[in-house]
Amino acid sequence: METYSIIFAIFLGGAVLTYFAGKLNSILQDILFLGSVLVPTYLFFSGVSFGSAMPFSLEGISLLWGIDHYSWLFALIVLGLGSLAAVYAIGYMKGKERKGYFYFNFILSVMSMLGIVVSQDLISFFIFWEIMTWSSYLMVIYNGKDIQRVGIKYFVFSAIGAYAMLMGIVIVHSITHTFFIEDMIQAYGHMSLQLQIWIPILFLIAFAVKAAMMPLHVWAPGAYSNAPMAYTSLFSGALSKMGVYGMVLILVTLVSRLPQGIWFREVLAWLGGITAAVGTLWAIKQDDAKKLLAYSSVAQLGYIITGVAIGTELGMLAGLFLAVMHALFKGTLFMAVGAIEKQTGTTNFTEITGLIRKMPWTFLASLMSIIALAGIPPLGGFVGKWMLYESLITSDHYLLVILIFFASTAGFLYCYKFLFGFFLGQEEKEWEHVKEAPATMVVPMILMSVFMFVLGTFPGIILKPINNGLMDLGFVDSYKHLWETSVIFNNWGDHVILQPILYSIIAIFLFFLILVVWKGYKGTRYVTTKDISTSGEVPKEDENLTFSVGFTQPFLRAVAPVMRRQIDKYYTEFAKGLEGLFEFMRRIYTGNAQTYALYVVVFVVIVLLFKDVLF
Amino acid sequence: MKKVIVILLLAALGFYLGTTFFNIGFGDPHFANGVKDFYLKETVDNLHVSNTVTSIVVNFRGFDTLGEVTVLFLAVTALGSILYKRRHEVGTRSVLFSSSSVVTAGSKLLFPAVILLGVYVFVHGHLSPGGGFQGGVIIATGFLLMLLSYENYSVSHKWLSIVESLAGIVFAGVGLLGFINGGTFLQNFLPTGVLNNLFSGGVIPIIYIAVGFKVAAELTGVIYTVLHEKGVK
Amino acid sequence: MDSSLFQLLNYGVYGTAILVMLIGLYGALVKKSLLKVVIGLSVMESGLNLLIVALGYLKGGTAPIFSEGFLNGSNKIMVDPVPQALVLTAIVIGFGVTAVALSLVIRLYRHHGTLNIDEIRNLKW
Amino acid sequence: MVGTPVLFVAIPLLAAFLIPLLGMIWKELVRIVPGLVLMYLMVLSINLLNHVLVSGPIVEVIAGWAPPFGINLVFSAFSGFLVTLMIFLGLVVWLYSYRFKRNVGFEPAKKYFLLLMMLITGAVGIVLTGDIFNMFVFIEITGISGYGLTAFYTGRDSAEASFKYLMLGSIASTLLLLAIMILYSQLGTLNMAEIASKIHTVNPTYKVISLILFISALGIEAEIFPLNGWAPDAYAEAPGPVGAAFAGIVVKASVYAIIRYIFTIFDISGAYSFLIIIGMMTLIIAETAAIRQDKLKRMLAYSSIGQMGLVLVAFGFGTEEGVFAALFLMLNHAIIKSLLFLSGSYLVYNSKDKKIVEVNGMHKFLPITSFLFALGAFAIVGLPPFAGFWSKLSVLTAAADSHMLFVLALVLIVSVIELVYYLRVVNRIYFFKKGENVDPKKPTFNALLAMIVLGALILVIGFYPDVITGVIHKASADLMDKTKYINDVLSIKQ
Repeated sequence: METYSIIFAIFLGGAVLTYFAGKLNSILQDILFLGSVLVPTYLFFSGVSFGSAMPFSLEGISLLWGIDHYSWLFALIVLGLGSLAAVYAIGYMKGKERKGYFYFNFILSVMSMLGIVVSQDLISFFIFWEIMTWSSYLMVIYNGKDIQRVGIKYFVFSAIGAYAMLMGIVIVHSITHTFFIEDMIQAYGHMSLQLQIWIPILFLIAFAVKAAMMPLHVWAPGAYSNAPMAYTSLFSGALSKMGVYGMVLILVTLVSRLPQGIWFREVLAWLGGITAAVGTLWAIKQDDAKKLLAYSSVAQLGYIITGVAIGTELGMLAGLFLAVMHALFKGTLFMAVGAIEKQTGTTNFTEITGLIRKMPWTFLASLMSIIALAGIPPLGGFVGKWMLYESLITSDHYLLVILIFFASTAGFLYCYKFLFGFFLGQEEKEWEHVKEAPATMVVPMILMSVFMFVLGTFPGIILKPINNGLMDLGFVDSYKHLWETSVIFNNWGDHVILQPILYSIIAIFLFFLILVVWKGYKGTRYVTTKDISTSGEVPKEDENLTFSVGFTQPFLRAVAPVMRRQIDKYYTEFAKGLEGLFEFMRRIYTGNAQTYALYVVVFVVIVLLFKDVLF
Repeated sequence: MKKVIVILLLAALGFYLGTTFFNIGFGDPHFANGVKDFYLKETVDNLHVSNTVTSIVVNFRGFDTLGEVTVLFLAVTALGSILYKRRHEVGTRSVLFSSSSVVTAGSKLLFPAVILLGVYVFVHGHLSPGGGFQGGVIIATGFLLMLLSYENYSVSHKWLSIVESLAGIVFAGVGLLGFINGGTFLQNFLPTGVLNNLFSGGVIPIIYIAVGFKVAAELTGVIYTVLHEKGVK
Repeated sequence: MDSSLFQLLNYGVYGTAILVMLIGLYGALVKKSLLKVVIGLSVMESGLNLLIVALGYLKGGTAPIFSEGFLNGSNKIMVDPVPQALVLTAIVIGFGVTAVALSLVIRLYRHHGTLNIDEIRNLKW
Repeated sequence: MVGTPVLFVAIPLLAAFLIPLLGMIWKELVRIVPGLVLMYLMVLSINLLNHVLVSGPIVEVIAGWAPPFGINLVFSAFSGFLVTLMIFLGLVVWLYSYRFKRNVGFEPAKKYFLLLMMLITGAVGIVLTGDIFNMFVFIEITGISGYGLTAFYTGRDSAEASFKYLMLGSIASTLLLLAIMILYSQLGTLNMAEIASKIHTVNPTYKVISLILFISALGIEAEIFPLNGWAPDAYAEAPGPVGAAFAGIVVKASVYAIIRYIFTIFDISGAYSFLIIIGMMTLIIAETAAIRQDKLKRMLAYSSIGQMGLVLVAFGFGTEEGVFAALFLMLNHAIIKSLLFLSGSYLVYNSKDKKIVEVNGMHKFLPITSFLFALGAFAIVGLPPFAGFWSKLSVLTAAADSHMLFVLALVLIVSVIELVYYLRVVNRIYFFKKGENVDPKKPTFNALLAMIVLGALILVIGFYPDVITGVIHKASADLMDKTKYINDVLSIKQ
């Protein structure tokens, strides 16, 4: 297949060219950048066909690239979100420094993610995985803020994951002597029980890290909020999905054939649930939109993991559907934050208020995404959440349902905080001159909002590819429509739609939307934050009365005992302890020549003493 | 404490080395088909060199000797490099003293004799005990004698360097000539003469004479360099 | 020669050589003065050279030189010439190393103003 | 026949003796001649390697005495590969330091280039020779050049580093001679092939003691823990290019020697697992020491030691796969670590303490050097698609195939440590503010060229490792085939 070579050549060449084009002309650079993301995207969707693969070999290792329906689904997420984020990035990056660096790593990230999904062998999978890791790492440190801590934490966790995977890969190779994923799946049944347990664990560690699952999630908040927003939308939206991609692959093809697999599923599902809960709680606590969304991403990925880990037909469907939805709404939300950051220079709720009239389109996109995120009908998020609940209940995970439900409800708090903090509330003088973001930034957001809306009504658009993908993986023995077990879907002709009752909700929603927006637009007056009085006292200038900061306090006080135990702290302590140990160990090199000579003598004598054991 | 540990360790080391070598035995033939019998035979039959050690050093294992000469050369170079700065700044001797006239006159008398002895030793290296290295060292002691007795005796560094280089070139060049004439490096390409004659052994005396010059120049250079090193105070 | 006497010689020669080596090594490991360390290293090498030459000895052998006397004489045993050749090389190399070592000692003295090896440890850890 | 292996030693020696004379004619010649010699040898080694890969090893006798009587040189796929690598690196180092040494004056420059050339020659000799005592001589040549080069800068603590190197080096040569003599006393020969063919007749006690002494002696040069006390100091205090030469050339030769003894000469199977033990020890201790360093070159030195530990581990698997991995790792390590030393020494060029904090913000002043350093850092920790990845992969594959899962896990854990300290430095270069009193020095054109060559190689091998793996496969097969080595050497008749 020539297409693959061309696609990856364009990505690579484009990345390098884009980097250097910045030295010549900024606009040329933008065009090259867009071209090197969009052209391969077009080529991929028009030129690559299912089932045909490109075999080649490198360093004596046979490699294979190709796609099936399952990987196509993720390619869709990657390239779709990638293209929109690329368009957005043009506007976002305007006038920023290190543009070439950003573009270069952006293109490489998209390329590596596409590479991951087209890899049919473990080596190219790993190579692309690592390229993804370091290109995203370079983005995390883009701002130069706190990089020795946040950046290295991200890379270390990724590396732990990647090396666990690498260990799994070489162990598999020592048994199969090939690196093809197909062969691994074939040989898995014949391995010893010990390996059958360890290999999925090794792989799942890698994927859990990328999917930011408890307790391997500690890198995520810092990394997501540190990267430039144009990239974070891709980072949280698509890159974390690579973890989900691998997880589903391992769960379906390997774990499902293991009698003990149920334990994997239970543990993963619970970890996912806990991740969702903890992520939500921490998100509520944040005053910075970037951090809030970062924790929210962790939480959302928790739902996804729970869904795919439950592993019933609906659960898998729910997980993957939520994955697509998450890509859409979290991508949009990060873009919105990016737009606000670009226009105002800050992302702190305590500083910004009342942007609704300054940035209406951004508000609209945010509103849609928040609705989707919270799982409120009629947007797509509801469909996913519903399926998740249904699958949990039908598989008798009642405790887990409670946990998820708690997380999901608590999630409303930060959803509200986000909307209110930025867009509603009094308009401050400080933000009077804020304008709507440029069109290149707004259009991708609006487009994605539309998709979310459409998916809420016609989930079949995406459920079908998911279904086909799962069939390709061999999830169930014979072809069937997995969504048929759910109570909320109707088959309408060839399309999967929601129950008509939802249409009435849509109608009501639209009515109120128009009413509120129209009315609200007409009858407002300027009120500053300080334009209130409490019990006859006029608040002083320096008192922060922004509502969005304080309203979650009671709730946070209630859950404070849970949040006191930060996993991050333990990791930090551990790392400090290790470094202390290393510091102690390097004192071996005392700097005295005689000591070194003494070591030699000691070595010789010890080896001579134990020569019968050693040789 | 450290001393006790060191002594214990060395005792252990000594024990192992001792048992090994005591078991190997002293003065017994340790092995049956060693290369030495071949050397002893060939040095008489083919090379016509009576000093087998010389024939081994210069011919059979001549490559080692080339390396050895290089080590000396490098030692001098490294020495010069390590002590470079001071010598550049101060050209005078660090230890200044005046010797009595008996010493100076005696040294002057002895000097040619020492040189002659050195030359004799390396010229006859293939016939009798001795050789280039030993002869070279003797010559260098002659210079040491002069340097010690005369406070302003100086040796031209340039000439030392030239002699050293030329001698080295002769060695390597003879080796390459052997390569050109005989097909292998350092191969003998001259007639070997008659055993126990001064002119025998083919290229061996030539190489040993070159080595003698080289060692003499290098050792003199070392002495000279270190003597002109000025202390810190 | 009597075999028990020879046995004694065995211990004596090898023992001496090894002892010299170990004494040298002890000096290099324990003495604080750089010069003594260098001397220790040299002593160690000398011991080693003794050992090597001793290894080449054969009972009743003469020097491996085919002088007129040897060719006409009755004793046809020669000691092993190879260790002698090797020792020659080892000595020369040892000389080179010692020369460099001494020059380094000069440098160190110039730099630190002391020869105490414990005080010359700017580079550590 | 396109040339013969003896030229690898003879030509540089001749040139070394000529250089002082040439320097009297035209001063520039002392810089040019070593380069010309290395270029010639590069061409020669590539030619010979091509020849050897097709038609089997070249065994050259010296002074016309067939093995085991004379000394012989063996240019096989294995040794040829290493020789080519060393000479290539030597050439790069020469190119790098060509103008770099201009400011130090004529005499030191003459000595620097002379010693550098002999350092390379000594290492090449170690690899080529087929005689254990001759190997000792070459080790000493390398050693003395190394002592001289380490102490090259007069101002710093370089004499201290050099003294440590020399002290351990002397002990090493004593141990080595002892080992050689024990073998000689049993077999009466010094030729490797003949020893290898007769080694089974030797009393096992002598064999083991001799092997232990060999490993200890060569281990000092090959930086095995705990014999490597000299290494960090010497690397850090020697001029940058010399550090590169140590990491890329000298250590490789010493490792070669250890491997030659264990794989070809001795027949002790326990030696392989011993290699793994000491290799792992070296790897772990060195990498953990590296993470706590505050001087750049010292950090690189510890990292280099650690990598050599990994090489020994890979050899210790004793399989052809392991040897392949080890050789590949040696190649990559030679290229990448040299690049790191070369670029790193410009990053801290004018700073007094050579501290890591002094690289802060250097990318604005030295963009290409910084980029190459970052590239090297990414490559050495084994991130794809750079060269280091493939060798790390082959090491891990070899480990898994030898069922050494414990080793596998440890190597990966250590890799994470390695990752951390390299990333810290790269972050500093790119994202920190430059210190007040740091004065960046622009690299000269030839230095830049040398670094770019190495950087390009990293990318080429990373994207298309097949360019080199064919040769390495042949080299590793060559090392594994002991009988062939013995036959090749001993079949030579006068």
